[in-house]
Amino acid sequence: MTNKVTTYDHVASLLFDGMTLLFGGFGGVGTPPGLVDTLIQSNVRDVHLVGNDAGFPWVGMGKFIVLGRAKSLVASHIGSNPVAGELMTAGKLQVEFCPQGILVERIRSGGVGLNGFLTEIGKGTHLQYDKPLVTIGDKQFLYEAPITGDIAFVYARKADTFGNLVFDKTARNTNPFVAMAGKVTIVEADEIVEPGALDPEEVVVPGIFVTHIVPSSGYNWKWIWEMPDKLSRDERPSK
Amino acid sequence: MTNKVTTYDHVASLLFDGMTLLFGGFGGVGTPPGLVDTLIQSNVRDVHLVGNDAGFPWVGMGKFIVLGRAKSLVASHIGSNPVAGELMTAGKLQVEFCPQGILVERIRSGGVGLNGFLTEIGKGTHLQYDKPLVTIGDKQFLYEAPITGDIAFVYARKADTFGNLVFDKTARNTNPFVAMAGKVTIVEADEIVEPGALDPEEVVVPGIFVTHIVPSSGYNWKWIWEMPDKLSRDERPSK
Amino acid sequence: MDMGDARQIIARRAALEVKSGMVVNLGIGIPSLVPDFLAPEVDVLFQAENGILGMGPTPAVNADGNLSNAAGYPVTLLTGGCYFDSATSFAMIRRGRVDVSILGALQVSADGTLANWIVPGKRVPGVGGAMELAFGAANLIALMTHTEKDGRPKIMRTCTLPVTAYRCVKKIITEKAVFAVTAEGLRLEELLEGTSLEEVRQCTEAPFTLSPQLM
Amino acid sequence: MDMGDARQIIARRAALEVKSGMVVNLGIGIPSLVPDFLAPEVDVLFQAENGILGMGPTPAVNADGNLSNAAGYPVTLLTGGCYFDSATSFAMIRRGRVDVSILGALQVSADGTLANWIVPGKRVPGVGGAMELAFGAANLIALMTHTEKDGRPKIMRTCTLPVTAYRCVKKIITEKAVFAVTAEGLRLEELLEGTSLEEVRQCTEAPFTLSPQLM
Repeated sequence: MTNKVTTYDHVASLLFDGMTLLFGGFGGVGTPPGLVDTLIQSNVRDVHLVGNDAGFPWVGMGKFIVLGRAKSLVASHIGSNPVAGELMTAGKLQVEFCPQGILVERIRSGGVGLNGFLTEIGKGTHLQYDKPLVTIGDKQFLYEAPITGDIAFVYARKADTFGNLVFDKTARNTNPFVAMAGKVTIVEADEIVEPGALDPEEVVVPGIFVTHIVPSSGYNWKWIWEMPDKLSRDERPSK
Repeated sequence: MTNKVTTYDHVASLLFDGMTLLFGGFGGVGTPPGLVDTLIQSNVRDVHLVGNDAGFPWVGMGKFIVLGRAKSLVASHIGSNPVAGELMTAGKLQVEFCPQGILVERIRSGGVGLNGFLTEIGKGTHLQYDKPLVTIGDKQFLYEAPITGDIAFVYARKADTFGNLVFDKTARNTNPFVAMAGKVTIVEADEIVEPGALDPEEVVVPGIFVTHIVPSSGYNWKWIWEMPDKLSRDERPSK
Repeated sequence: MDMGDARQIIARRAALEVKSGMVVNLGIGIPSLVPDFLAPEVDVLFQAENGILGMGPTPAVNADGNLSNAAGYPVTLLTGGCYFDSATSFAMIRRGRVDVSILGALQVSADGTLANWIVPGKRVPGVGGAMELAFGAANLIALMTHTEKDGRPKIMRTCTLPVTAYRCVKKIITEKAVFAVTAEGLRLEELLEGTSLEEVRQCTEAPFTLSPQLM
Repeated sequence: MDMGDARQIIARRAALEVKSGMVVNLGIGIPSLVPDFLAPEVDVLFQAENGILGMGPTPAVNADGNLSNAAGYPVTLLTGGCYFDSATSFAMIRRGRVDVSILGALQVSADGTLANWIVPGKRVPGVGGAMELAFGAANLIALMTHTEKDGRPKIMRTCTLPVTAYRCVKKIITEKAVFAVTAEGLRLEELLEGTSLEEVRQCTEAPFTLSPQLM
């Protein structure tokens, strides 16, 4: 089996201006910290981001967003990252809001090789945008397009060297679908083990979807509860 | 947490003529044997079945299909159950063929509460049937409708009494999605344990989707490899 | 009454809606205070849309960075609970497996239409999972203070803020009153904490009928 | 040559298409014989659409009723392999993560259109996963005897049997010949086991050009 373990330097060489980057994580939980730092250090710009949210200014993908090098963001909320809101208002970051469960299904639809799906959720609201309306029988639905990425950033608890993945608690969130939806899928894992070391029943993402694996040093930010005075309630992640 | 363990007698009381019944399994592997027998003994008829295949005449849902009490079947193949083919030819069983991976996604779409999806697979073939064509941009796709069932039959390796489920090897197949797509979901489990006995990371189907649980006595049929002279190659499950 | 008192009153009343055996999703803000007011014998399962069923309280020590609620704060897992991905989480929600969803609101209209995701030009939180929760929950309860700080009503004929979901709220709980949303419009069910009917009439834009026991 | 010999010849030739590092899905019938002809140093991962990546050979003893290949026969799992549900299985297939899919065929036409799921009025096996495999596999190889038992051709100008998928086959391997499917139509790449070009011309309905090394 192919050994897919590589270095952060090699990962940096895969990133490019204008790329679409999918990232796992929910309020920073489950966003791969070492990969975010690699992106920050890469000088890559005009990135099209797709992920659950904008993190916090100092947590998750938020650390990159505040630098102003993301061109667009598809997310379900940005309330926990006021800088993202400022960039949006200043016309420097194009934000498309998508209902949280619809967004993960759009990433999944791309990841499993389907061509989008229909739903009633969001119909008639501002979040309909210019999404096509499709009539089936006597009902009208919104068409939600699939999403894939040039690069996908994934955080896993454990990976074997082929890329079979298991996750940790609520750090799983969107990661399994982000992993499937990348043309190139890069996994940062807390622990890298030999093939056979994972129980074949417990594997959540089969390694066939994974392109590269790097070892994690753990998350390198302070969570909001570690800095209680820093944020008002309104700046915390919202839904 | 609600204890959902019940008896086969109670399960029998939930079945009704004309019901839509979803069942897990792939060539009989992962089809709940005790629930199939309960269905057989129930005298319920005109059942609308949805599952991967018609099993074998003596294996899986095949044991019920050969009795002629199913009105229709949505499946990806019936080649391993010649009786199903005879019933179809005689006009006694209405069969809709659906590509295997599309069928499981239709069940999933119903199970996750979406309204169907678009795909190119099957376009222009006999399996297009009268499925709506939807144009998005400059491409045309088939619309695949979601599937839900009045009753869903699921086989699990282990269930806790709340219905958190884990599966066994290739007996997993369509079961996780069948479990989500039933209005009433009935699980036959090899082993029933107390809440807390399953690793919360290894749970594949959260118990919230499960209505009833019964203990299994194991599969009660002979597999094809145990009766090698009985079948020609053409009668084996095909894809 | 200051804002803090109002929030406590609303949360305490909302807690009465939560019964043993229910699966409950709580939004951030006032809804997150509801567990503080649950009677100890009430045995509910809390679902969080980031991937937990059976969420327990904040850990006393040793918060785990990989175990949080949907607001990003550390929580615990109760015995029998489990973790899952975001797609499964919203499958539960859209399929109506969550019995009660208690969400904070900015405005609710007479037909139960909810606005709770954006105040254009002021706050851009984003919609998160609110649209699915509004769509899927068997019972959706909206919590909010009865009026804006300046006294403008939040229970409206028609929402003036961008809508989260149409005709989804079943009950509105404020520090002054409880309304049921019926096919015929709002019905005042209770007056809270000594509020008078006249007071409620003055600060409620939407028309409402009275429950028999208030007549 | 009897049918059994022909099947062995086809499988042996097909085995040469399988290289180390590939992920391979094998259909039932002739494709299932391919592993018998793989050189021991060829290190491939077999995917089976019922939910295995890293499928190993038939167990010598103690077949497990819950561990089978897509045809329902007992198999084993190699070190590093894993199990998954049917949706994930077909996600791999549709997303092109399966490098080579080797399927049995009833007919293939000049543009690579495949018919392999039904002979109306005679056999109703059903399509199984063949449509997805035909759609998604980076490389689709069709195996079949060159003609029907009565000599009628199976490599056609246009398929007369119901189609599985259009323009999907990249290579056709029979007991007589190997064809590549190109944008310009079929190209004969090899003659097998002493078959003459004339013989292939006679039993092939579709037109074909010759690879340079056959000219």
